[in-house]
Amino acid sequence: MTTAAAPHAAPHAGHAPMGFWRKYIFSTDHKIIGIQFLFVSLFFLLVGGFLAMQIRWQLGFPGRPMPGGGILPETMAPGGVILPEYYIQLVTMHGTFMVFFAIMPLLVGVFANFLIPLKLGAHDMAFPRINMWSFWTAFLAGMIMLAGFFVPDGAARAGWTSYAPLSARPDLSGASYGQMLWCISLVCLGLSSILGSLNYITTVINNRAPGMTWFRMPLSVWALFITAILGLLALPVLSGAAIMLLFDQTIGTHFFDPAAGGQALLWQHLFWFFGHPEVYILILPAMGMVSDIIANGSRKPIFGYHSMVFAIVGIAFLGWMVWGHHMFVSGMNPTLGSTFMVSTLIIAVPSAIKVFNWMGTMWRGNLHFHVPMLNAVGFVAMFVIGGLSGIYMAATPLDMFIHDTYFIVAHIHYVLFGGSLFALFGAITYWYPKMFGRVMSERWGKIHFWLTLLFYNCTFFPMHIYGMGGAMRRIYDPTQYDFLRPYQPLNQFITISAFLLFATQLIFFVNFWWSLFKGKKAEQNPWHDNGLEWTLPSPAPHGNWERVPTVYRGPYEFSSPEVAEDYLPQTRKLPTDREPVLAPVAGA
Amino acid sequence: MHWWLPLKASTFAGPIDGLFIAILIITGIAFVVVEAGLIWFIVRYRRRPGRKAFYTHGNARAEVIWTAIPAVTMVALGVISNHYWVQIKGRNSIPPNAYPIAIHAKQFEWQITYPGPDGRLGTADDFTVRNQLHVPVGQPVVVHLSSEDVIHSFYVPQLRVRQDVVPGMDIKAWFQATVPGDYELACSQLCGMGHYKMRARVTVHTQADFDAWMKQAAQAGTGGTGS
Amino acid sequence: MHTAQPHKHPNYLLIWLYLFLLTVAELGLAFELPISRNMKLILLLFLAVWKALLVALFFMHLKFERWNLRILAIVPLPLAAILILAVITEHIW
Amino acid sequence: MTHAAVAASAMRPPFPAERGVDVYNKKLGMWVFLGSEVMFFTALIGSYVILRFGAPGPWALPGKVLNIPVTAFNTFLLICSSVSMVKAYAAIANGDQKWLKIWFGLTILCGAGFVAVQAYEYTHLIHHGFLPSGYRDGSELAELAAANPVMYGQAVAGLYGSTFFTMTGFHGFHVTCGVISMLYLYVTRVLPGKYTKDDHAGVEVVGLYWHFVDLVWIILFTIVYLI
Repeated sequence: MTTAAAPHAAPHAGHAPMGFWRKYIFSTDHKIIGIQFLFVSLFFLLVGGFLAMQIRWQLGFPGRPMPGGGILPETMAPGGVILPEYYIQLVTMHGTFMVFFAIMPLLVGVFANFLIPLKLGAHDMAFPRINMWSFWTAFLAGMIMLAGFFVPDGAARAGWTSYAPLSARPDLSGASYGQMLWCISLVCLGLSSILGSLNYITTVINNRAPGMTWFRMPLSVWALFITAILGLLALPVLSGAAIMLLFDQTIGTHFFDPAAGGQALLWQHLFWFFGHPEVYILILPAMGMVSDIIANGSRKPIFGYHSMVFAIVGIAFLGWMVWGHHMFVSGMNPTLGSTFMVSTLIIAVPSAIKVFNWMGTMWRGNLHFHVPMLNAVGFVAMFVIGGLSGIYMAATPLDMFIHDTYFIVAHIHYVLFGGSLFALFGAITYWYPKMFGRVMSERWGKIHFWLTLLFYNCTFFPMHIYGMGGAMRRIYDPTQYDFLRPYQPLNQFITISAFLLFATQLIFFVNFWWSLFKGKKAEQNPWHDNGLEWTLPSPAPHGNWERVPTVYRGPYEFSSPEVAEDYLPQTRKLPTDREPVLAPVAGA
Repeated sequence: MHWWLPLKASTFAGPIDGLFIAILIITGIAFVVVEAGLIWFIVRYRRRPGRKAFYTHGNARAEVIWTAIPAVTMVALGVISNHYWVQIKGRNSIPPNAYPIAIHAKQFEWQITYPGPDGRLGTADDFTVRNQLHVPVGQPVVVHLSSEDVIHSFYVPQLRVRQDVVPGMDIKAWFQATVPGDYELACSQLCGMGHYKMRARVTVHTQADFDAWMKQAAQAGTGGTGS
Repeated sequence: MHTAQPHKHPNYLLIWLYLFLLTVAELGLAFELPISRNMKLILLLFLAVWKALLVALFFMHLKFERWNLRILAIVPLPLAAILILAVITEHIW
Repeated sequence: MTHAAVAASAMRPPFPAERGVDVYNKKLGMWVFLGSEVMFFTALIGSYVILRFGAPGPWALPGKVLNIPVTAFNTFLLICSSVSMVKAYAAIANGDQKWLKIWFGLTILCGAGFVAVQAYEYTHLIHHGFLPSGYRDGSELAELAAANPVMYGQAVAGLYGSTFFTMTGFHGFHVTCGVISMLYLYVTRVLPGKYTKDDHAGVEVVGLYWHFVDLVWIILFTIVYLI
């Protein structure tokens, strides 16, 4: 039997045809919700990028009118010249949008929704309606955040970390409504993430297809599952902290007000107790999806599957004990600093395991450089730089020098742009056929990748040097300082690279939209992959499978000597395979 | 511009720059190994028709090796770093003979209070200067940091010293300058829209110059800065 | 569609009585007593944890669930402990 | 079976892949949700513990500001509602419709009673001058506190108000949500007799939430009112 015991696709398994609104807007289908997240978070990615361009203009050419900046109101940029108060809003909102409304929903909202049921052989999420609410709450949160630019005094001005008491006192920050909207928006986002996470966790635990045991799950699902646990437990802390901050701003509580006995450092502890798990929320799913793509592109089983899983779990677990490394110079107890330094350094170990195992996967492979694979290898190459530069900050004495400098800015962008975004470009291209039934342009994908790699490094690598020179973050006009003035040519170089980088991203957006309507029609399994989702037609139908597939092996059986082709789908039954033993069901 | 760390002007520069270079070497090796390996694999194992990849699920020995090496390196790095950390910020790190200066940060200026000729803070001959930090060379200085409103951060790159100034907390930081000269004190924690211009001039004097300045400034009462 | 694990229901009214008596004991402790403040604190926390455990084990049936659901239920507790203990060390160094 | 029920049963694989936690989706989902609730209350209660531990002055003595007898009665109500909830669950597990209606109804009544008493408590406190920002100037409490600053914790009144209203307020909000959802279930499912011996997931799941809210109150009552 050479063809798989292919489960039949269900065009409308048990579902009556639905109207446009129920099908595409208030949909409970996990794939549509994933796609909704995709469109919305790509929009916010563009917004965040747009804000970054304005920041870069000001840093490269301080005090010069921004081209096209004349359309901004007088309170932000009179005559196109950015004002200091607008600059802080830009910095704050760029970070907030990118972290909370672009990268996080792109990784978790899009791919946890889209991949978990498809890769596990479930018809849908455990709670489809809660899933829908999760999207709409996130959408609402994004709109509230965006509204910040349109209220009197403008958007929040205390940085994306909103350190109290600056954020708690409108009289000191100058932002009244903007800062409140920031808090309200993040409470909404927290709610959305919790609703999403409980869905993902329940689905992974309860709704796997027969034979899909824990250690047959693809690494992407493992990573998304662990990420969901992090999100579930971390976001409520942020919500709680944001509520306290909101109360400080509105009803006169004194949580973070030292004058009345409150503690300024309490906000930092709460924020980073959430914030560090958040950092792993922003990278673990990328690591998982990159693992899938690299195994596919190398046509080889993933190297050390089990240690990859344990590395994910280890990173997530250690992630709760390192938050203090954001606070080494904050006046925190220095003994606590030592503890946090050790746990932070230890977390480099599981990250190293992952990098070496990806290389092990490529070793003696048969490497296909399709666009997702290029981006995945780009991810590994760039994540290494970001990971290694993290060691500089982990060493406490050195952190005293480079904390809050551009070295940190370089580090976070190497991890979040070089890491997460490269993985996302790969992942979007990879699963695009299953989402929309068409393939993104290969040629433009490659052009986008190489140009991005070039301009990205031109933009962010010099920031290490700038930071080593002692340049502080969030400085409106670096020429105020004598020791920074000689760096102005470097700043202009970074700015021009950043503009080119932004322009390059437009290639991706155009490719995305063009392929949506004009792209080549996709086959069922364009990448010759083993996962369950590739047993469905492209695009995958509502309800996924008519009959749930049976799984016989792990997801990475590429180039298996048992078959002639270089891939072996999880659902294909070989004569040696036994039917999975099924456990009795609880409450079917 | 320069492509390297700023001038080493305090006793902290030795250990901190040393750590920097040590980590640069460690991460440099890791970086070269990984990137060269990636490029080598990309070229060597690129797709060829009719070839099948080597079928393996892993190698326990290789994985133990590349788990153990980073683990040992990181623990060693942690031990070394902690040694210097305790000297720089540890509970008992401030030298007992350190010269005290009180710095009060507010949006957007540094109010720097000198102990006056008697060398003790909190006495009648103290005087306060805006945005002018004068310290003697070769003498440990302890700054008592306090904030009026929000969190600021005391940062002098050439002295390799940084400490957040947190309202409601009384934080001390110390340093010992080694090279006389003019430097800049920057606020490195976002403190509002004037954050970018919250700077002060740092002058490291020789002991004789410092004494002369102190005498003259104490007489003027406001430091005679003209600022 | 629902099949609960068949288990004998404990005597819920007895647990209610326990909770009631423990609350009365707590109230008694809140008044002036010839014991130190720290002793009082420890006793009150002990009673509170006892009551919370009664609710979790019997009313929420944790006592009758499989071990893996129990693990799921206690995962957040060490994290909560880490946060509070670490931040409290700020004030005792 | 309705069309929706057919669709719903088709949504679930016939068998889980392996023995998981052995609970059905809704119950597992509620437990997972409660995990996030633990972390939410950790943020609030943790902040209270930390702020009180590091407070610059003594906290108000128990019973000076807050009315303990009223809250004790409230605690009693909530414990009663918890036992009636679990009795309702035990009743329907035996297929007993009549006692389900009685116990479930009692739970809602006790829950609503709790909210009512808390509303009374809040208005009373605010009337006497206890606000989230501390003791209102010129109020009865402010005068008492001025006379007895230690007993009334005058120095930290702001923290007292902040933490008290935030913690109990969010607990009250959870109780209110619970009462509303129970009322909804009561009208749409309990009264029409839709729960059966074999299908009463809703009662169990809302019960878990309700007991959790009770559990949080047990902790809050002790640490806010009695310590």
